[in-house]
Amino acid sequence: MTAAAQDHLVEAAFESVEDVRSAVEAALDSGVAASQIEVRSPAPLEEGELPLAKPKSRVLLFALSGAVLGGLTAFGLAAGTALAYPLPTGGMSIVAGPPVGVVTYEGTALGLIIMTVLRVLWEGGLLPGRAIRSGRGRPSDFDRHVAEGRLVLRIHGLTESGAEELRELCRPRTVALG
Amino acid sequence: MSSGNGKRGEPRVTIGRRDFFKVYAAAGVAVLQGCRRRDQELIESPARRSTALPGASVWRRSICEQCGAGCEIEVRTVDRLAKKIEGLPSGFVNRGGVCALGHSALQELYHPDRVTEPMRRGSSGELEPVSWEEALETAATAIAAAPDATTIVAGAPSGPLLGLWRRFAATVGTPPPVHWQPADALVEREAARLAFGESTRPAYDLARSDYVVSVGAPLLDRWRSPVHFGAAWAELTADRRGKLVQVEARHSLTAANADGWLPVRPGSEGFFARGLAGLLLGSGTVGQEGRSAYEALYPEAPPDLAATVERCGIDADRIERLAAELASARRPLVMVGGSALEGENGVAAGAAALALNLLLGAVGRVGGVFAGVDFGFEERLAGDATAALPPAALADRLAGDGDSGVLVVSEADPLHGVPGLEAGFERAGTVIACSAFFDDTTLRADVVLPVQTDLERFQAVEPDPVRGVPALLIASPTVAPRGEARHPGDVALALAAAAGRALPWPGFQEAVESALSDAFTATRAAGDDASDPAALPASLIAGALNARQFVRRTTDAGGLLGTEELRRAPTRLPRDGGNDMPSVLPDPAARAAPVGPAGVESFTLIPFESLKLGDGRGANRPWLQELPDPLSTVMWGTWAEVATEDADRLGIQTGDIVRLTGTVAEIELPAMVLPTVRPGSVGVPVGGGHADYGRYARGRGVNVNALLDTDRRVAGAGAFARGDLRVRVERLRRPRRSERPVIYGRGLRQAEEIPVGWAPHVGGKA
Amino acid sequence: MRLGTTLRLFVAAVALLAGACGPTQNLPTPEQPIAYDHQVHIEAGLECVRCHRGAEEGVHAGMPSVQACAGCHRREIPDHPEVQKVMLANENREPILWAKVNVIPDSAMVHFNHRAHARAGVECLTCHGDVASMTVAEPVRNVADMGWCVECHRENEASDDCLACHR
Amino acid sequence: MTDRPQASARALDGELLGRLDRRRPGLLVGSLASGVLVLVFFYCWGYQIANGIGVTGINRPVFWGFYIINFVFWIGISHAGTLISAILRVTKAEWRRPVTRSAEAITLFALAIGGLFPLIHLGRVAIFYYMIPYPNSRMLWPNFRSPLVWDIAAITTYIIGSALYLFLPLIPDAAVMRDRAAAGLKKRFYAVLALGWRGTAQQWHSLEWGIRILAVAIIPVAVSVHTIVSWDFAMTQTPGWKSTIFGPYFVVGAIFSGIAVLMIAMALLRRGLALERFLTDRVFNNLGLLFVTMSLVWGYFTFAEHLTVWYSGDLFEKLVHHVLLHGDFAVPFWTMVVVNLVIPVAVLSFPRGRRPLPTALVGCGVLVGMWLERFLIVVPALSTPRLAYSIGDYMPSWVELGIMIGAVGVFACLYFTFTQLLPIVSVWEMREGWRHAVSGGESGQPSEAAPTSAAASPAAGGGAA
Amino acid sequence: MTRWGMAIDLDRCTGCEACVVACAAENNIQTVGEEQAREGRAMHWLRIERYYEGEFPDVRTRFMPVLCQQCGAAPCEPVCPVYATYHNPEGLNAMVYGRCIGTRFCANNCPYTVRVFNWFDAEFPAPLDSQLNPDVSVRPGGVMEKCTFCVQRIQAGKDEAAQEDREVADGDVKTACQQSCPTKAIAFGDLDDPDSEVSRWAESPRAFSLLGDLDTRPGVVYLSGTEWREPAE
Repeated sequence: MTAAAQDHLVEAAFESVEDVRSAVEAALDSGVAASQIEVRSPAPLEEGELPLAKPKSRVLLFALSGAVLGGLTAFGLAAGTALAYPLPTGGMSIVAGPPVGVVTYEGTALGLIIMTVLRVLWEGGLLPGRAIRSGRGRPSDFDRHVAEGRLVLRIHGLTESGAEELRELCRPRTVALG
Repeated sequence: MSSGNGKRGEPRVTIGRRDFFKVYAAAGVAVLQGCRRRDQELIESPARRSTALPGASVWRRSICEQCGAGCEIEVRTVDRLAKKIEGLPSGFVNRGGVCALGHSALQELYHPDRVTEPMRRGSSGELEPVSWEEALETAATAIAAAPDATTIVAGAPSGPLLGLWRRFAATVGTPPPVHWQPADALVEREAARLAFGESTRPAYDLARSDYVVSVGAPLLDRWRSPVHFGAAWAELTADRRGKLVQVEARHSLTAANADGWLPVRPGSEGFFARGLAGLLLGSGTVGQEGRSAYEALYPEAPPDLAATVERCGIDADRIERLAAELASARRPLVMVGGSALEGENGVAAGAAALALNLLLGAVGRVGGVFAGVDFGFEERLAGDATAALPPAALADRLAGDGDSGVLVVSEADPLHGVPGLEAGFERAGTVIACSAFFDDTTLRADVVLPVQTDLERFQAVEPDPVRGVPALLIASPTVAPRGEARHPGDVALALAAAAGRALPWPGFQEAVESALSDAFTATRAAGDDASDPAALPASLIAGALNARQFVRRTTDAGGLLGTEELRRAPTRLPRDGGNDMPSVLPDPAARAAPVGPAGVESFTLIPFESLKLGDGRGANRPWLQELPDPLSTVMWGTWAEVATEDADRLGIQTGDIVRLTGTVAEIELPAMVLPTVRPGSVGVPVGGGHADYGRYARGRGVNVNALLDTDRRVAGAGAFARGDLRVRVERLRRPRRSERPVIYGRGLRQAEEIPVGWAPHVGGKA
Repeated sequence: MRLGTTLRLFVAAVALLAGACGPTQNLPTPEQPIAYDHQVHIEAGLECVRCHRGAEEGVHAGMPSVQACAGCHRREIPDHPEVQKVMLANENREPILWAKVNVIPDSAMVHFNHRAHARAGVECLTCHGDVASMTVAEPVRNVADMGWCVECHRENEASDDCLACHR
Repeated sequence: MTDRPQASARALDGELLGRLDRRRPGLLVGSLASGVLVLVFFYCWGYQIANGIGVTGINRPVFWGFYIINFVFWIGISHAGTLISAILRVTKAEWRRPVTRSAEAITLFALAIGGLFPLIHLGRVAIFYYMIPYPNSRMLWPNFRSPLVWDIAAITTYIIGSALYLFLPLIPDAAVMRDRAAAGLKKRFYAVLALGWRGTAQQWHSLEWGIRILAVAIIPVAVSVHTIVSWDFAMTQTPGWKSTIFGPYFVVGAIFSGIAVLMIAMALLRRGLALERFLTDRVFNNLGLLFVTMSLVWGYFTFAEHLTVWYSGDLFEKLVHHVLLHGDFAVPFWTMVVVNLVIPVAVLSFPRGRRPLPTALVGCGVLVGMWLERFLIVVPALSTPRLAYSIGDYMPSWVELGIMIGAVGVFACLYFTFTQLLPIVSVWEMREGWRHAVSGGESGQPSEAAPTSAAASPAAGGGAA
Repeated sequence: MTRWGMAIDLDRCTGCEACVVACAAENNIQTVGEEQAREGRAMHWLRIERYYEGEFPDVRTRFMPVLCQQCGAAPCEPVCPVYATYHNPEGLNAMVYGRCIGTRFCANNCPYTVRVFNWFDAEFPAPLDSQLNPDVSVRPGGVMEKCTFCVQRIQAGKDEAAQEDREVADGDVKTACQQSCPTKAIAFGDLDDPDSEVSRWAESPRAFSLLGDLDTRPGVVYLSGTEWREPAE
């Protein structure tokens, strides 16, 4: 039962970032942890617009490793395979430098692009199976507000009373509450 | 995991690298192609045993009968099918070479539209297949009913087969056969008779000459033997030793290769020869013997230089240079042939040109001109039958025989060669064609008797005496005949038998063997007496015990080959009874230049035989149709060669459809504007415009022979005159897409502008 | 689903596909017009090259002529119903069309030369299997598998130039 | 923090969503009409596969014809998008916001069609996979020395990159569509595309990183693609082709034709979807400036290319040059110069010329001109071989024309369908722009991304620019 | 090592085109028909180019047989994406039909324009197909082809020599064009063998390479006593 008591959720939609900010500040003041707060926005928010920690991203790292991986694969294809199974070419070079360079170049770019996208999807919980595990990305009726251009504040893991208290805090500026 | 690798004895525990890839690959291919059913392929157990291994090449000797040159060939056969023709390196005439037409005999043999069964025109008017017996019966009945009104047209070159047809005519009681042969061959013989006293096509020792003037002789084109003359020309000009100068109105392939080309006005070749003689006589370098021999034949003074320039349309200095070079040459030689002989005045022109050899002392000399000798197997088979008639006799026969006439046409297509004869054929009662194809004549036939082509038949050929050395070439069939086709000689014999006048031999081969046997007997009997015309040179029968052995040995050896010692100068027989040699030859310079109709600009038509289609025989072979003409580069059609100058004036561009209007007909064909054409002339190749002749020839191009007037003859030769024909040229229109000439080499540029890089050979090492 | 499981399933699927259409298996044994028994003939003392005359000397091994078959069978079991078919074909001078067992399709544009392989000491059974112990000749491996050809050529230092076979 | 921009942004937001929601029967008709052309395309291709590549008009020596011309043309068109949108993103040009989606879609579709042409061109398309490096039982690999294999590498990279570059920014908009759609098939479709996008801070953060990296990465890829396409020609020894200038020349030409098609597409969108308030005159003005710049750069390259050939006096090169400037190809050549250089400079140099209709019309001309440019690269060089005996000519067959026109239909069909299904103007990027305008407070910015009502009237917008 | 090469004496060539037909007969080259030929799709592996020199009446015609030059540094080879054309150890520009996917890149890159393409499947209406050379594949539509130096004859020559346990001698292998040439204007053999006929011809002061400036190092050597491109006056 106690676990269930800790499971209440407050959702509120706001028209402007300022409204969200004041709601978030109020929630933090009331002792809600930053990790309990989730803001869904129709467009990216600037850094520091909300008093919440900046999310971390390793997309760049993965992009670069993807580039290395892709480059090596392409090099292997262009040079390695031909060397592994040489065809008779009557003394003509079977692997020439510039072509290998071209293919490696494209492979590098391809690896980089694919790894970037995969990492973006991974971090955003957008890969199949990821969303459920991350817990944050559940669908909500309030998503409609995001679609219409409003911001949605979601505070998780509240007791019933805590939730009611937060609803009161949000109510003045909110467009919808739940 | 792979199996079947036990031979290396490795334990196959892991998946090998290649196997792994293979699994991958198989999956990929499977996805892309789906699981394909393996189409079942068949392999044959042949019905009969063969000595050759399956799939092995067997080379069989044969003789090319595409023209009369008599090239010896080797035919590559695999599993009893002919695959390739190559020149026999030891070939009597060709020394390993073959020409384009010769190669294409394979496509004649395996032509999809060949006639392979006898046919007879049924009640519906269509040709229907019948048995040989029925076909022969029908044909023989018609012949037997009116032997006098029967005309035989034999297309075979001179030799045993023609002799057999003559014998046939004599036995069955018809008039002698009309020998359907090129006009210039006939005229050449007559000219040789006048100039040299022997009615054979002269032999020219081109290779050992050092200066050759060819008056119209298209020796490198389709003429007597392009292979022999090509090789001889190469020898003549090797290391710039000798020179060839071509005196011809058209820029033929020979003119293109000649060191000098004198584009004389068409029809003025004889005049030119006389004019040249005048310069030579005046030069003082001519020997007395030659001078008197020549002046005996031409007592009139030759035309002077100005007249020659005027009549022939050649600059004076070029003629003078030619005369000077000819006079200073060690072994000069003058040849004549082709378009020079095809005008009404051809015989006189030919004789005038040949007579130059007398003047230059070239007759019977190394590098000169020799008699065209043979072993006389035509006569041996003909027995005492009358000589064959010239082609023009056919027109007279057709005019005379009326409705009841019977025509037997063997391996000839007179209706293609002279379409003007069509009305005569229409009137004829029965037309019997011995042919392998539905050519223009066979289309009109009431009875069609399918004949074998070169490679299917027993061959006995007396080659064109280009070398001046006699020969009889014999070869056995190379492949089994297609369908029910028979040897034309066998057909003649069967026809005679069916008409109740059987000849003494069951087949052509036996006829030839019997002639050989008789020749052996006659030679034995003659002993050392070389004058007996029935005897062969004694050396040829040396070592043979009896006639039977001689025949066997000869057929096994591939015939009788003469040697260089048998080469001789023509012998001018004394003028007495039986020899109608005129003492003075007709002077071509005495005749006025032909004029066209007044008021309209007219061109001289120059019909010529291209290397590919010849007289039209090659038109049914896709290889030849798709062979670009070496000069105009046109494929698959007929074209009219128009001079740049004339084209500019008439507003003609290459490809434009032009109309050529002659006295009896008109033709429409695309023009090729070429910088090599003599203004005022228009050249058109013969050989196109077949009504049928198989899918590759049907309706392809136009037949320039349609313009021939059958009343125009070469005086004194019995040939239809093809040269000196005046036509009107009109531009009709830009061609429709389907009318455009098929031009292979579209770049018509000057060699100097051509970016053919000249660079030292870099050794070609990789 | 665990990654390992996925991989295993994938490999299994690939193997299945490869098995269905792969180069080494499932080669159909074609139906022949006459139930010729290789084993019986070999046991009777015939050599391969007696009938397939070109196998060692020629480009193609080839098939014996109907005349040749009939020549022997005039004495040997002429009344056997299958032999009767041969005798009939011989009388009618007709060829017999067999189904090819080891096929390199025309589309491969390969010109296989038996005698070159015989010269190099390649055994018949390397490609054809032990036909002597077969009743009906059946393919033992896909002779049109180029990788197999190339592997053997390389191992035996034969030419691995494409033009050695393709032309 | 004034209320006005805030309220104005809300209003614009609503208006944009309204525009996207509205049913456009015209689009449906367009899809269907172009669908007919799609059928033409596949019929012609099928006919060619069934009968052989000989149904085309190509011959010896003109072995390459319309298919390769169209290949280069469409690959050029594809530079509309990814490259332009990437450059604008990297340079943070605010006016890019309404343009990028459309540009990226054009890229993907043009690329898909362009990539098909080499396959259509093949003599034996059934075994096209011999060009792909995969382990096989033949133990053979493709020849990596061939520029065609580089093409495959480059185009594969570019098409995957472009697809992802279109897709990544589309995810939030797919979520918008999903959340606004009523439950049903439509919602499920958008849900699949949105992948569970909720707009959380982490998602936005990762997405921004991703887009930033892709934008940077796609630029060298796009440059390399058209460079490599140019190397299909420049790496040969054919006179008229072997030119060091071809790489940059092709890239410039590609961007040029890309902008042309973008201008046309945007003008059509603006009218068709009544997006005047979003695709403002300012956008057209800016693109128009870029357009005329590219025209001049293209003209410079063309001049440089032909001047060097003329001056070199190389015999073979001069033959090709001659047929181009004075010979059989003079008419298309000078037409190309007029529509690619003279007209764009004459029209786009003036502010009045940089309005939607004139820019679109100029764009149409440039498309023709750039197609002609590819034609003039491929055909004259081939029809003028070194050994002049083999001089040839070329006339396309109905199959080639059918496939060429059909390809336009395939493109239109894809584009119309895309426009019908998904926001052709990036909603979240517009919102981001408005937010910037609100928070930035600069006078210039709001009027650009969020025009006042006056800006909706073309005359006023043009005057302001 | 063998380096197959050919020498053509232009001074002996009359342009009679016997070689062209010999080549078609040997190599199963399809005839494409009038319509296709009009489109410029005739398939000759060997052609006799004709050029003019001068103006009438001093006009001269010159012939040059042009076939695949079997270049030592062939422009056609590197551009093929699938190795359908490659350099063979014996110096041939090999063409593997089965591998060809028909990009026609090689043909574009051939400075001699000697490659021809099968625009459609070949048609040999029976019984014309009886003539087909069993040693040469009939190429399907969509495939490039060109002169092979009669590689089937080269292989047969090697097979024959090996069967007789000897080396291939000069003259063992004759190409079809060489064989039929009436004037014997063509020599064929091993350029690496200094005593071979072709090597001796190639040493001639008259020898040159076609478009030699390109440094394609052709295996075909031309001999001519007259220069082709005369210096501008």
